[in-house]
Amino acid sequence: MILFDLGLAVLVLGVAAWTIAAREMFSAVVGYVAYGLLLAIVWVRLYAPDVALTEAAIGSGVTGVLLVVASKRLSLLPQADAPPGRGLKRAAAALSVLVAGVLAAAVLTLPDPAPSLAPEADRELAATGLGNAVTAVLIAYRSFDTMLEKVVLVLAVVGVWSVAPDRFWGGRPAPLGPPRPDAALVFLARVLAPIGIVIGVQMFWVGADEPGGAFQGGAILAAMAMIVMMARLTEPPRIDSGRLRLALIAGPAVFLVVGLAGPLMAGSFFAYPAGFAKPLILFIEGFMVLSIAVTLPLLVAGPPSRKGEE
Amino acid sequence: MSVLLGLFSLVAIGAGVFFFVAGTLALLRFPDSLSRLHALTKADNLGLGLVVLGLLPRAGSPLAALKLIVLWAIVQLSSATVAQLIGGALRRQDAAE
Amino acid sequence: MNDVLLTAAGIILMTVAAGLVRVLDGPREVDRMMAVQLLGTGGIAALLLAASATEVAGVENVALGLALLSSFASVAFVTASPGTAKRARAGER
Amino acid sequence: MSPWIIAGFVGAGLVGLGLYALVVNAQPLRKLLAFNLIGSGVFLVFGIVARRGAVGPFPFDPVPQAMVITGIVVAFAASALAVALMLRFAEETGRVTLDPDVWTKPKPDDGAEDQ
Repeated sequence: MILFDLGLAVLVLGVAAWTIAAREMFSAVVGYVAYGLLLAIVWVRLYAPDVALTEAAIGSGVTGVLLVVASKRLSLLPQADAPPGRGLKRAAAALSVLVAGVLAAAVLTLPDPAPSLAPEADRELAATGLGNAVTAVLIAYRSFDTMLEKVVLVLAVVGVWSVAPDRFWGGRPAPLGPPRPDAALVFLARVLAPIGIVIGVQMFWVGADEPGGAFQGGAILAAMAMIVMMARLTEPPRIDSGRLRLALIAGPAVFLVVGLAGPLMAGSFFAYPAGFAKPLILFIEGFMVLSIAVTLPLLVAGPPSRKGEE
Repeated sequence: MSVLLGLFSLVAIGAGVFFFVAGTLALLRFPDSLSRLHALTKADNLGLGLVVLGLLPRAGSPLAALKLIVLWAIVQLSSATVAQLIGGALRRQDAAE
Repeated sequence: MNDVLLTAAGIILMTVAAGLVRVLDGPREVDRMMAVQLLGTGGIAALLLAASATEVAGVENVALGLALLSSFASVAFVTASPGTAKRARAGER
Repeated sequence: MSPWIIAGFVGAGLVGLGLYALVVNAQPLRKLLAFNLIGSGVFLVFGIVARRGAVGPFPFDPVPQAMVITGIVVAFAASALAVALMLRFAEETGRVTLDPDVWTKPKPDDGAEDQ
């Protein structure tokens, strides 16, 4: 067991070192994708399957697509990097060793017994009707936090869009795939997407009781939307589409409305009425899944880069 | 019966491990990209397939077993397609050179 | 039996990780991509074995998620290979 | 040595590696990778806090885990914004670097400009 963990630790650190030492940008990016996969296994070893699933779907899968595409586009331009000076390297190394050392010391001197909110989380779990404590924390105990995080996602989309040149405002992002995609890719998208949609919805649904939830299910749905776009079966939508914008804000908006109704229904902001918590939580999560599934592909597709008249 | 099933699991998983080892060795040792691709798909399909086969008797319920099979089928689908795509990309690159 | 499963998981993971030397070596970008593809499949196998051997609930779900997404980086690599990216950029202007 | 201590050291090491790369690399995409390494190192350290907080029925404390999940999603959103910015920057300038020396020197005629 301990050998497995040690081996995994060496692997993760080794791949991380490779991503920063690689000479070419592309191999650094490939190293980062491998790193994300390994990290998901580390999370499983830390008894965090929910985090592992998020890391596998977003940290490795969706981020991998984003980075591979970006590195491919950037590699078309001339690289003009002067190698860093020796002084800078030494100073940076000293700083890094210092920070890592302090962190490692902090890890060794964590308070014992460890502070924990697990008993509190467990005490009210029955009242929420959920079986997965992580979902309960996300949507019930710390719901305000999660709602704001959804707002951050919308802001990120606005930020990405605002990078567009004025003349393309309201148009479509660049296509994710080649003009004439390989027939095998089209086949993969046609077969994998329906299966993935079922699995994504299932992961959201079982997230109430088992590892899974709105983030993980939404990320898998988003990935399916991306593969369909990579196969050019559909195009990234025009960013001025009303339906698109509605889907983008549906998650945080529904969350906020339910939260604001809290004082009327249950006596406090973001409180759920007793006995009615679980259906309400699933209702909110449903819209969150929709928003996440729309947001992530838009973030990967980037700013609009063509008018896209139809 | 359970002893037999246990033995079956061991043999299948052992064979799966063998294919992963063989696939990795081939990835490291084979001389050119296309033959490495060929070896990789063996590890992808047979290695994982045999591991799944070995785990089937240990699955708690028929549904859990079905989940394992679906998982394997998904990997089959995507790894076979990716092999095809990578092969195509290799050929285009070679033609361009 | 559980120890055997975990050992098998460890062997598979370490083996496919050794394949990552191809990420270091290349020589072609395709070879790097293949090493990551192998790591993905090996990671799934290791997770399934570990899930069967330990009591962490829901690891099969993680493996299922990995199975759906493990090929994405490779697909992105093929669809964004230089020729197509150039054309896409040309289309932007 | 328990597994969580190893994971904690990995987290600390990742923060160190990422910090070094963030300072030394001038290329924006490399800086982004480095920044994500730091982020995941911090998440790991927080993850061992969750693991150590195993009390009662759970083998973990769900509160830090939930925060790490939101953290991963926000980190992705930030990465996507950074990628959009750097692609646009590269498109405008025809260069991919944040090295100040390159920008103060006269521009070499590298034929990358097409506007």
